[in-house]
Amino acid sequence: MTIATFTIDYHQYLKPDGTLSQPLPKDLDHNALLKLYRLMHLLRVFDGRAINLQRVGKLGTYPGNIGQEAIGAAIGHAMQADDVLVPYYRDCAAQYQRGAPFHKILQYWGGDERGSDFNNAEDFPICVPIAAQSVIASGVAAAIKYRQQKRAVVTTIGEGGTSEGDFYEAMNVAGAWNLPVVFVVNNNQWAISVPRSAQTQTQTIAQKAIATGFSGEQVDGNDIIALHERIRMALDKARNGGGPTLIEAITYRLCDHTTADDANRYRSKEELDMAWQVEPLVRLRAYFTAQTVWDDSKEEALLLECRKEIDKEVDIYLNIKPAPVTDIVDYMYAKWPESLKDQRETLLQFGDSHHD
Amino acid sequence: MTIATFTIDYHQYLKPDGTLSQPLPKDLDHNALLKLYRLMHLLRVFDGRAINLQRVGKLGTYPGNIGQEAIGAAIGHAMQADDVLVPYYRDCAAQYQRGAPFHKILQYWGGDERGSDFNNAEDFPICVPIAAQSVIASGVAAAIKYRQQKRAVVTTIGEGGTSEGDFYEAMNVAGAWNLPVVFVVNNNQWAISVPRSAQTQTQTIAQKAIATGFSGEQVDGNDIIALHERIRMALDKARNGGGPTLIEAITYRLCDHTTADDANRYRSKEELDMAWQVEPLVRLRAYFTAQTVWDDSKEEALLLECRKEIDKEVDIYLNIKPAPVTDIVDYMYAKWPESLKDQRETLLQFGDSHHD
Amino acid sequence: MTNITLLEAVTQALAYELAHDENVLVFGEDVGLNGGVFRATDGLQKRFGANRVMDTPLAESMIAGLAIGMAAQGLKPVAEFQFMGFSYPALDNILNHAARLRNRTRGRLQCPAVFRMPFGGGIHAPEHHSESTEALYAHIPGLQVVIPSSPARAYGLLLAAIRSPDPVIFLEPKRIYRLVKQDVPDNGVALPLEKAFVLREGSDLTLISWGASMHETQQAAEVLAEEGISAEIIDIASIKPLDTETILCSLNKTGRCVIVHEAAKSGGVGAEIAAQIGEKALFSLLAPIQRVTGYDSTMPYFKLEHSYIPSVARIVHAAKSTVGFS
Amino acid sequence: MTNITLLEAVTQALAYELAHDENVLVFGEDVGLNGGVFRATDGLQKRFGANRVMDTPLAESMIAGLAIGMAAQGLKPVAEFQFMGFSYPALDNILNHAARLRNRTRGRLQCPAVFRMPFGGGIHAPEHHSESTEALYAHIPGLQVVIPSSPARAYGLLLAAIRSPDPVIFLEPKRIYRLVKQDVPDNGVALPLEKAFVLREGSDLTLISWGASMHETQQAAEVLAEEGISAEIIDIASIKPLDTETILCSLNKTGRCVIVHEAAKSGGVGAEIAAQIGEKALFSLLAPIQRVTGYDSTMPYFKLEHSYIPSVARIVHAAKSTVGFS
Ligand SMILES: Cc1ncc(C[n+]2csc(CCOP(=O)(O)OP(=O)(O)O)c2C)c(N)n1
Ligand SMILES: Cc1ncc(C[n+]2csc(CCOP(=O)(O)OP(=O)(O)O)c2C)c(N)n1
Ligand SMILES: [Mg+2]
Ligand SMILES: [Mg+2]
Repeated sequence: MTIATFTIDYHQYLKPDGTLSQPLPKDLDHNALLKLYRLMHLLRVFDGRAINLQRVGKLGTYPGNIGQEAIGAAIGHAMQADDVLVPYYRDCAAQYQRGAPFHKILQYWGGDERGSDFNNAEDFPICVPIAAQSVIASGVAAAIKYRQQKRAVVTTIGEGGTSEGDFYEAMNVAGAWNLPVVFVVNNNQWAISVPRSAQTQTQTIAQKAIATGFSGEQVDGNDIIALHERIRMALDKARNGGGPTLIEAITYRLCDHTTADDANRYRSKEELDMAWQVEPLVRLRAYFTAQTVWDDSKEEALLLECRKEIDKEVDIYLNIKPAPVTDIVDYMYAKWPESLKDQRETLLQFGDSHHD
Repeated sequence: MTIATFTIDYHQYLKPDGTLSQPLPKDLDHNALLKLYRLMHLLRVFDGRAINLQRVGKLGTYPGNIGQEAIGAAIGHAMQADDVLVPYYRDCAAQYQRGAPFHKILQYWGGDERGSDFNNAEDFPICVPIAAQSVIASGVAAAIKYRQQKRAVVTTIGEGGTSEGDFYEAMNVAGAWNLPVVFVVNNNQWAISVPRSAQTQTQTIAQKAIATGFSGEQVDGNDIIALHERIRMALDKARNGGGPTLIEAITYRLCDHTTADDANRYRSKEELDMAWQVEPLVRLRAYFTAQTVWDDSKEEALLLECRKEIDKEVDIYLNIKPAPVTDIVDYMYAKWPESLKDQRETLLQFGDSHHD
Repeated sequence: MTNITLLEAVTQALAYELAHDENVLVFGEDVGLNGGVFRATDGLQKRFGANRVMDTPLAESMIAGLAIGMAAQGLKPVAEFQFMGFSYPALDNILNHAARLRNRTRGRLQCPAVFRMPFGGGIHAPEHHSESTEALYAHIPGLQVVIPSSPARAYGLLLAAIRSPDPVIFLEPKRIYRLVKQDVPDNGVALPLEKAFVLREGSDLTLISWGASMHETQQAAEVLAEEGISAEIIDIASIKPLDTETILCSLNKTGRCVIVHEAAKSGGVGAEIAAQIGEKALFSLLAPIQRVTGYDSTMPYFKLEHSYIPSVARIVHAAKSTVGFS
Repeated sequence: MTNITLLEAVTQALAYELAHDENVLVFGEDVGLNGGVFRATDGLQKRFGANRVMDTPLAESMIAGLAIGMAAQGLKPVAEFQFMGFSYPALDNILNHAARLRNRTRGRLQCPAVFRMPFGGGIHAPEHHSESTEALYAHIPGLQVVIPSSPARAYGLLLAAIRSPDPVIFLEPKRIYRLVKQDVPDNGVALPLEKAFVLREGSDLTLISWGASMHETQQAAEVLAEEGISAEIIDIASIKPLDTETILCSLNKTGRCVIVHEAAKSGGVGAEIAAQIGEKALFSLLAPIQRVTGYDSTMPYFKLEHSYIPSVARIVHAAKSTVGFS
């Protein structure tokens, strides 16, 4: 006897060839779309620079966003200022829109904690240990619910990360407590070298929400329009007491996992080439071109502008003064413990001599 | 656009009034059913004794099985000797059938590790930390699969335990690797004082399998016939390369959580009374009575026999010689480290004086 | 008059803070209607409502994550783990996030959370209900680890823990939850978190302990006193950070020391205390420091647990051989 | 000739055991085709098949659980955690199950599993990629914790770990993964797990360390030698259980000791070593034991990590003041 039935839907507005599969949603006009287009370009230029900076020894390991620009761009645009972002490590576009300038993002990946001290009082910094951000996001949402505020939380994760228990625990409490949180999965098909198919037997990642009692859906993760619309709706729902949503954004990581990775070891050129056909920027440009709001000269001007902006940010980054060694201890507690003050002295005595 | 659909089924053979809702499955004849009936009685008698032993200070905290006897009974009966049981702490009937005599079970709850050294080379002992047994069970199943053996694993958990990340991680790898393991959830409606409804927002526990890509189903957990049939089928499937199954057995804990608990603090008498109407023993007895294979005198004789058997087990338990204090260290490693031999000497010198 | 047990002092402190600060939330498994398995939160849900004292789903990593997220929002979450042995699934979130949030963001975000858990053996509990692994938490920079051993200290230290701007692991010695009663006025006065307490002054040797073992340590001091040996007793109370000054002060006076703890010996907090004394007061030492501890074995099931937990006899024996050493 | 790095020695040992014992399985995140993020399992999947060298889903608690379940079935799982900082979700399964299976069942079930993980800082890695929390594992009864500091010891100790009937935490000092090459014959000969290694004999003081810090410790000994100070060097290698005898033997000779480790000072393994020396060789000590360690703060991001990791200068300074102490 069948006692329960569940379905998973898929959402798309903009097809890979740049034509619409359904009419534009009302809240995204061409101006907004152009803004998002610019943002995605900016991020792609930034990524290129970051990867180069790493190659010349001026940045640490860096995880690129190439191919996944639409997700962060949509999140950042759809969120309201007083919402809270609890990101994973591939969310530059969202972080940028919410107050983390690119030089801070570089500073973070440049091995300097001050990079996470950016101009947003409540957003979380990048979370490196996978899936912990999910449960923390539910905690932020619980605080918002306790205070009866009309705000929501967005937290992101990779499709590999959805195999972690924390992801499930976070969704379970979000469902049980009807928390205002949106879980966005960046399904970029790979967790370093492990393909999506080896990660889980499920047909979709979206259906993982069925295990926690709320709705999950798939969205074309290279379609900024669909992403924005579905995230905006999920946020509205969350802010209005409708509880959590899981959004699986289907995309592809066009770069290596990080600058320390060599994706050629584990994935084929064919697969990569195919993915380049459906990536988010080309698609939106095709749409603009068809709408005759865009042309090559506009594109060139935009790229120039982006490069200029990123140059400026890189410049700021490269000129940041080193932190004093005592920063190593001075932020551990509101007040460094009395009994450990000799450690601070040793640090002062020896710390600086080992700068490299 | 809907891209995936999932359903959850419910299985029952024996209705609460003892009538059949569908014909008996072929592999359970009356003899087998009588055996299972006896087993459930035996367990209920055992539970009563164990709870009394605790009250008079001759046993530690004990978690009763009252109301849930059918689940363990069905598991034990459906498993083959070379399958592996990785149980939680409310599985006496299964453990008993697989070589753990009741005096060993008492010894375990009597605070003596030797209780887990029972006559089964591969079954796991009771797992107290909730949900760890699930991932371990997947490990056992992975070993079986690696060796290409035709065996399967059964692991159990409470419905509260399904909120733990380990439960999800275990199911996820079982699905991804198509492991021969059956996850049985004892949904007894309560996790100590927390009701099922507060544990998760899902309509069923069975649907949690949808998140891990294999089938889950609900079974009437007070119906030994349905339980046995569905577990047997799941085991067959697992042994034959069909992969994992999640079975949610819907039952009710008729006793306190443990002897340290007072369920009156958090649940109503009405709810408890209702649950007594649908419990597994009364139901099977009604069926037997209707089939005229059973009567009061047979019932009395059975009870007497059960009491005798349990008396004997209790007797063995109460006469077990204390373990030497050196047992505290002697099983920690295959060989106690040389550098810690002075600790063993201290233990010998001081250990015995503190027996209480 | 509030003549209360250590357990009741915990409840009293929670109630005080719930009443005086609406940012305080209490949650965990069974802490609501049931009042916790030890009744530490008894009556709190009824008094303060189910939005301030709430049962969670059964998932410890999630409990820690909730606390961290709430704390970052400026709330003061007080999360309970039912037993220390069940706190391990939360270690990742506590070590990697609670302990680091301030440092990671250079103070932009903070984690004023308290993680309460009953710990230690001796109550005839099942497996995993008797751990003393305080050393795991004490090794982690960014955490504070606090252990009361009397009703008054439970009250004052828990208030301080809740008010602390940084995360506190608050370990409750369940063996002495109901051992003694003490008059603990409900005045909201906190105790300092970084201080050890000298419970008894003495001149021949220093006995150092914390938690439930304070009980046997104090009994041992009585036995020693009868034999003319004057023991100074220190309750460490804050095992992270350690109040080294109070310890050294005593050692410089007595020159002899026995450290008592229930945890396994190797890598226990006793090692750190002994190492610090050796570092800073080596030549005050008139005898080797002895550690009377649990063995380097898993805490046994309850039939043998009292052979594991440091006994008065073991402490007295160690104290005498320390005093007799020359 | 097999002139190989520490990293290659790990691969060589894995390959040897995979080839000689079909019960050995290697698994973890990205250990298959990719050969692990450090290439420790490079080529193994190709050589031994995807049923013996397998990528797992991304879940550390599950990785530990798989290992425990397999080990109980008599397999010899070698599980990799990508970085030590990501092993924490597995702590529950390792502490509560791997470490206890034998004791819990009185030997009926065993857990011959190895948990490998790269640890330590100094490679300019992102946050959480540079932890040295070996003390967490070393405190837990039932575990063995082994740390090689040379290619030969990596090979011999890893073979021993895989063959051990009990669980081993095998920590690989990633900073020296590729630092030196050594001739390591692939002869399948294991080293003992419970032994410390005296790397250099000396008479003035004993330098004790393990893992990557052995490198700076050995450099410091060179500097000291130039100044006429003769340092004995011990590589602890097995931090659980500790080879106390080798340590005491050296201390009775030198009377002076500096312990070096990268982990935070409080509650680090150095404390246990210092405490044991204080217990058993107090009056051989001519100077306080000094610990040159990481600070009681989170390992900083890489811009400052070299100010955190014990440097040659710090070790030399401590050694000189120890030797000069009177
Ligand atoms: C708990 C934890 N385990 C392992 C890692 C190492 N690691 C970093 S990224 C990564 C793969 C993540 O894949 P996915 O979640 O799909 O996100 P993506 O990087 O593809 O965006 C792994 C295993 C980690 N950071 N945290
Ligand atoms: C990891 C962990 N957390 C908490 C506990 C304490 N505890 C023991 S039983 C229990 C409730 C379990 O409920 P459920 O899973 O529904 O099983 P039931 O006891 O109802 O059969 C709790 C919270 C534990 N044993 N392990
Ligand atoms: Mg991915
Ligand atoms: Mg239950």
